[in-house]
Amino acid sequence: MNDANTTGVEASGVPQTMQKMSKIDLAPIPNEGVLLGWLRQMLLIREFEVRTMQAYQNQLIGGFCHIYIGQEAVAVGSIAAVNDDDPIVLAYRDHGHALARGMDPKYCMAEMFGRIGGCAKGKGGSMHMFDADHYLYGGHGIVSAQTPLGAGLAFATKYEDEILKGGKSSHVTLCFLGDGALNQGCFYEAMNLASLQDLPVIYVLENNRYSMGTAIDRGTSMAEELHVKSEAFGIEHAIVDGKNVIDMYRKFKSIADWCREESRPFFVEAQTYRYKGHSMSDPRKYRTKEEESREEENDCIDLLTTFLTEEFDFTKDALKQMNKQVKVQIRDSVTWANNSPETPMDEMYKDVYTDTWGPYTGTSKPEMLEEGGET
Amino acid sequence: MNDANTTGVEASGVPQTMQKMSKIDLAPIPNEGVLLGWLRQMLLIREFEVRTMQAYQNQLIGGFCHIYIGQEAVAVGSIAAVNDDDPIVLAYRDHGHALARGMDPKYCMAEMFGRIGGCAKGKGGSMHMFDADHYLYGGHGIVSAQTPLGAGLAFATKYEDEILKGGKSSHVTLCFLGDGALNQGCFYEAMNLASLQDLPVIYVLENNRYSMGTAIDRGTSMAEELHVKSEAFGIEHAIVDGKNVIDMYRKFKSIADWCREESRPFFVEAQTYRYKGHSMSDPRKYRTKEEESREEENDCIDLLTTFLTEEFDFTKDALKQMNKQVKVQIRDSVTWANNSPETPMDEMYKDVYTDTWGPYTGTSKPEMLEEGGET
Amino acid sequence: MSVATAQRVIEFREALREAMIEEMRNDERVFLIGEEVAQYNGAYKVSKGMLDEFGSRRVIDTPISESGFSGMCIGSAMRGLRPIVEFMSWSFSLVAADPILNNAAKMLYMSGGQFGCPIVFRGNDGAGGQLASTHSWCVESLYANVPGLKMAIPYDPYDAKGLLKTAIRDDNPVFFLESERLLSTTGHVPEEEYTVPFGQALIRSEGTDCTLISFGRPLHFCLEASEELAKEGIYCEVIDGRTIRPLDIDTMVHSVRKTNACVVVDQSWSFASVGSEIASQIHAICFDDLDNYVHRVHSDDVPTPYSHNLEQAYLPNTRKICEAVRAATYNA
Amino acid sequence: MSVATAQRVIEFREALREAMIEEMRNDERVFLIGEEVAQYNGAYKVSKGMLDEFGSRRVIDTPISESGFSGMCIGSAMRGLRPIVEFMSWSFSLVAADPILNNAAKMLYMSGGQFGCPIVFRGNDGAGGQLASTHSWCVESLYANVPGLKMAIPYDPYDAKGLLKTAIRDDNPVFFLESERLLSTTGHVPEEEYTVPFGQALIRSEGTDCTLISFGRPLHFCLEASEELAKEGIYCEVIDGRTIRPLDIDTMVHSVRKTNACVVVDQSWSFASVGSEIASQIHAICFDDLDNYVHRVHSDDVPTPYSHNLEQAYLPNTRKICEAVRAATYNA
Ligand SMILES: Cc1ncc(C[n+]2csc(CCOP(=O)(O)OP(=O)(O)O)c2C)c(N)n1
Ligand SMILES: Cc1ncc(C[n+]2csc(CCOP(=O)(O)OP(=O)(O)O)c2C)c(N)n1
Ligand SMILES: [Mg+2]
Ligand SMILES: [Mg+2]
Repeated sequence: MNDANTTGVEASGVPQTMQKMSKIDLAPIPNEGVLLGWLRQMLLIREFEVRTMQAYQNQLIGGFCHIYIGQEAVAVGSIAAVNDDDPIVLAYRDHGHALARGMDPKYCMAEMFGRIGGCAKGKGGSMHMFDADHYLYGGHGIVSAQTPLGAGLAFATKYEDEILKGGKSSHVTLCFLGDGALNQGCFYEAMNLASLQDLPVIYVLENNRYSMGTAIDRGTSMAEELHVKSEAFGIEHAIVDGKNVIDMYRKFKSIADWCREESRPFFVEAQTYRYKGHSMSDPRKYRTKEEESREEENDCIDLLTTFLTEEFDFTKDALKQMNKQVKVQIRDSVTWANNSPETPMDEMYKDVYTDTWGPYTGTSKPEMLEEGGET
Repeated sequence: MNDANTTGVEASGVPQTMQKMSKIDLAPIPNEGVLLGWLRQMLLIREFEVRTMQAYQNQLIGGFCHIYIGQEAVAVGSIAAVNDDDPIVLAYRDHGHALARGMDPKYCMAEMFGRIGGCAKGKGGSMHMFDADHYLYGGHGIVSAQTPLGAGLAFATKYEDEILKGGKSSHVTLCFLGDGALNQGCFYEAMNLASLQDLPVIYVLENNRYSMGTAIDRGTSMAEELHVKSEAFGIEHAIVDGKNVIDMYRKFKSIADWCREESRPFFVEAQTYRYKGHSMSDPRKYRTKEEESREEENDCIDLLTTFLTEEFDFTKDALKQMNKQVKVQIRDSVTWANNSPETPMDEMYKDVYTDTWGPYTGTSKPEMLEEGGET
Repeated sequence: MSVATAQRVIEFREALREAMIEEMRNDERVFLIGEEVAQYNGAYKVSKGMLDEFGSRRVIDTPISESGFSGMCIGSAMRGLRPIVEFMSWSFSLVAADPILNNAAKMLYMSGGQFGCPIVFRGNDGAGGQLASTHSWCVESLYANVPGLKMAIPYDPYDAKGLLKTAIRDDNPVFFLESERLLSTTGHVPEEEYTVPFGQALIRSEGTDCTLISFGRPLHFCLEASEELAKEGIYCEVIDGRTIRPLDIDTMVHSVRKTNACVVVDQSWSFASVGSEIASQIHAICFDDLDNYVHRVHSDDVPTPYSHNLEQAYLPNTRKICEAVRAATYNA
Repeated sequence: MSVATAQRVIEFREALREAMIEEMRNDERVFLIGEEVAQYNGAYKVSKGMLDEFGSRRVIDTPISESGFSGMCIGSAMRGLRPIVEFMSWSFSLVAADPILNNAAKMLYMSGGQFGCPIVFRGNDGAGGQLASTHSWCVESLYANVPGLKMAIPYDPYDAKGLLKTAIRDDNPVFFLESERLLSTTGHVPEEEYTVPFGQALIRSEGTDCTLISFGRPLHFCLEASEELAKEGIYCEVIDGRTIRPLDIDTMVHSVRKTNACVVVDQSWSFASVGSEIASQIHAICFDDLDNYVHRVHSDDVPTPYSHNLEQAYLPNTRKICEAVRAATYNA
């Protein structure tokens, strides 16, 4: 029995002042092969999104659809900095992260086409990309709903490693959120929990400066000093250039390593910009064309291309070649998605429960899990 | 029509860095009469709570019942610092504030007795003290639910003064909350809104260091530096000694004046202690008897009595006399409450809607509003 | 009234906007607040142009903080302001369930009649086009359980305007549920001032064989089904309930006494729903009038699927309604 | 099994505790989390002593952040942990409505079957003693509308233990509703391992004249009413539904076919409730068996009042149930 004198004994031992990372050492720049891989990923995401927009215009895709173009370096650079089996959880602008995490684009496209070949068998759509094989715990449509889930994934890995396996916590979770999600209360609850419980979760704020038509300073107090949001919970903060995939990676890598090692949360603000509208039907009247072109001139793909050209013997031709491959891959994905049958009617009653009662008829696995990434 | 070039024009103009009050000037110490009034209020609250506990033991009061003993100076000192028509909204530990605001104790007691003479006609009970005549917008039972309401009351006074009357915002709202309420997300949403909209609301954190059995550092990160919670929204912060009613008042007065003048929110941490259990059935095993006696030695009523004795010719006898009066008043309140009839059955169907449909039969005013404080 | 005026046809979203504009002109205490309602003109353009007329103090953009701004507006309503709170979608109201159900709906009662809550919560309810499970909530059955609130669901532009004006003038909290699928539909809306009272159902088409009761968007399918069934010689009386709280059970009962058959079409899930409530009440009151039990058509009892064909099959549709009516009138 | 063992009588709260302890011993993935569950031994002492046995990593105190810790636990359940989340009261679950309804209940579906949510949300449901409007929620009718979740309401210690063990082993989210008023009641609970399956109603007392259906605490009044009515020669068959999702309508129908009369007693508000659902289903299935319509007893359609006499009159009680049964059997 716990008695009067044990007060505080069970407290997690969280410091009452902030637990600081001494300094963010930049991880070394990876070799050319890795960088080329990132370039390819960014090109892939961009091409994927271009074709997504086309398919949407052609009414092959329904619902809300949020395009990631402009922000590719954030997903690619941060996901490259963690291990393949570190959990990831996302908001609804989630295609880029799914591809960066390794989901075959055909499953992502088929999901948006509402086909049985989709990563969620056509039940989730654009905002809800899930991939168990790749430790991707979903896009989530309710703004900020993923932030407590992110704490929970970190809670789980820590629990698995420490309690179930009796070892040391060895994972770190990435939880992405938009600047608009900063204004939902559950994010603050999640940060408090993550801090109290020493959860290894990195909140990756993709600050593209707008939530729908709302410029960040119109919806978020202290918009130019967002570190205060995490300091309120004793959580460390860093700003990274979300246009520069190398910068993203180098800082992110040492942050991720620190979080894994210390089993502590982190708040990383990646400064970026979305080139397209919020979703497919947004006329973007809330910002100027000048602002848009200024941002597009400082493009993540161009930046990496320039770096590769300057530092290695990467040529225009090589880029062309890569672009061509990517286009083929995405075209094939679209074709594959298009050939995937519509989600059959009996799927309606599957996956409501894992077992069967009432009208439900059990569950079936998404195609991608069965096939494991083969075409 | 709003066009691309007006971006940001409608933003509230909230600074992106914190808007600071230059320095908290201490308001002058009021005269003896005022101080004696405060002492009387604190004695009244304490005696009221003692009789409340008795009545609860005697099963004259039901439900949850939260005793304010120990914290009296917070309600008395802060409420004294604002105008009588400045709105106030509370959590569920609300008897003390209701009395400090001027509610006749008989209506408060009758409410807990579940009688028609109660301030809410016996429908609300201990946790829900409302008094329209005294601009008291309720005790609220859901932890932190009152914090957005507090922003709303400030929004309303500002709107009334500026839009409806075309003048200058002239009120300030007091919104009280416990340290446990710091962990509910809606408080952060409310602070963000208050900051963005320049709302004159003071969040009065009654930091009694426990939420039920949870010591603050077990449930709240950065428990020793709570200013970070409000800094996260660009809101000014101050710490006041919640045991010392004079200190409470002097700081509070200049803070309230600043908020009223600048139409800005504020976050005041009043450091205090609740002497009794969380509610009537709490064995208080989570803290030591030593801690309790240490805190009780530094009592708000003693402090003021000492001050009055030292600075003025306040005598033991005068105190005795005052205590006697207070006891009589509270005893009379209890008698009055006891004589008030049980809430009649037809009240069940009143106040569900302001109008009548279905089984409802309209509304009737609480007795106290009709009588205006007369016995 | 000139013929031209009498014939004025406008969109559903314009009707909503007119209601708000007129009430805001009439009463300075009324204001509109929500995500993207001002500069962006509303996610669904319902509030288009309102910022220009009323300025940013009365047409107010908020951060994505439904719980915070709902609570804030409830606080302001306690002092007598009359907020219109737009939820971009009622699907996003779940994060605000506590303030809207615990505060708005119960403030008057808890305060012993001292503080009411004259507030309108409005926005898109129900499935849009393939918005999938988190974004397709039909909240009527979820929230109608709670006393202290009123609930209205308009079907055409005329009612959209008339009911919304009534809602804004009401001294109680009103949950006003609009289908995004109806926003672009058009209908006759007179230029003259009018309101539509709460608690009065409307017979949208008369019939003798089966009473068909619904609210909001599924009425479209009910009317379609009614035409199809007429070809088979089954004549439906289609009743638009218009408000769920208060519910005009009298009009429904009156019709069932005539038709001796009843089908309720409710877009929300079936279990513990508005549909089950109406069925239960009709059974109770018309126990001796019914030739068959009250049949119900709902969305299927599964989370809303994304894929187009599943979503269409999931929702109440003309086929399902026809089948239900045939079954309900089978013994007759 | 010795007689002593067979006769072991324990409190309802102990039965709940035993279920948790046994399952936590069996499966290290199971943990208990909530406000005051660890050091304080639970606001209602359900988890008394569990911190000592399992330590602070598996019996976890949380801040007052229902939305945050519910969401956190749902995230952990997606990876296969099996959280038991205690809501000090279901009244406080409204602030967590979004995670529990949008995430827990729909995760499996939205992810196309990839991520389930083996989680139990449990705690006190319904009026305690004079807790007034914000603290007296009966959430069954509010939440039972939503597919993807299961819901259980135990009435006695035996079921409390057996159903909770089933809930913890279930791979789906279970909403487990306990009445604070029942926690100190006692009953026979064998020491041997057992579980009570979901979806199987229990006939608590046999009868021939009227089927009386309820869940949880109001069953007490049903049994009381049943005894009183027996003196008048009206014999009730009292059915304890035990789980609401899944609902064992078969057992109910079977009984109604015998008694030809039915009363549903549901502590939640009447409109769009579990009571209206059951009434509607019974009417549909037993249309030709019923001698009278299905009568319903609920809490009154008003926010929960504080005052003792109003609260007692507000809740379903023996008097109201007797009246309903007399009315339902009047024509027979
Ligand atoms: C709780 C909730 N409220 C509102 C919405 C509608 N909505 C979807 S996205 C969005 C803007 C979010 O912006 P941000 O977080 O910055 O992400 P970004 O779109 O820039 O990636 C809004 C308001 C929602 N999905 N959930
Ligand atoms: C949302 C919610 N969760 C839980 C509770 C139960 N509860 C009532 S008071 C309380 C502790 C609050 O502590 P604090 O805010 O410090 O106020 P104090 O009691 O110290 O005045 C808790 C957990 C509640 N009323 N509402
Ligand atoms: Mg953004
Ligand atoms: Mg406290």
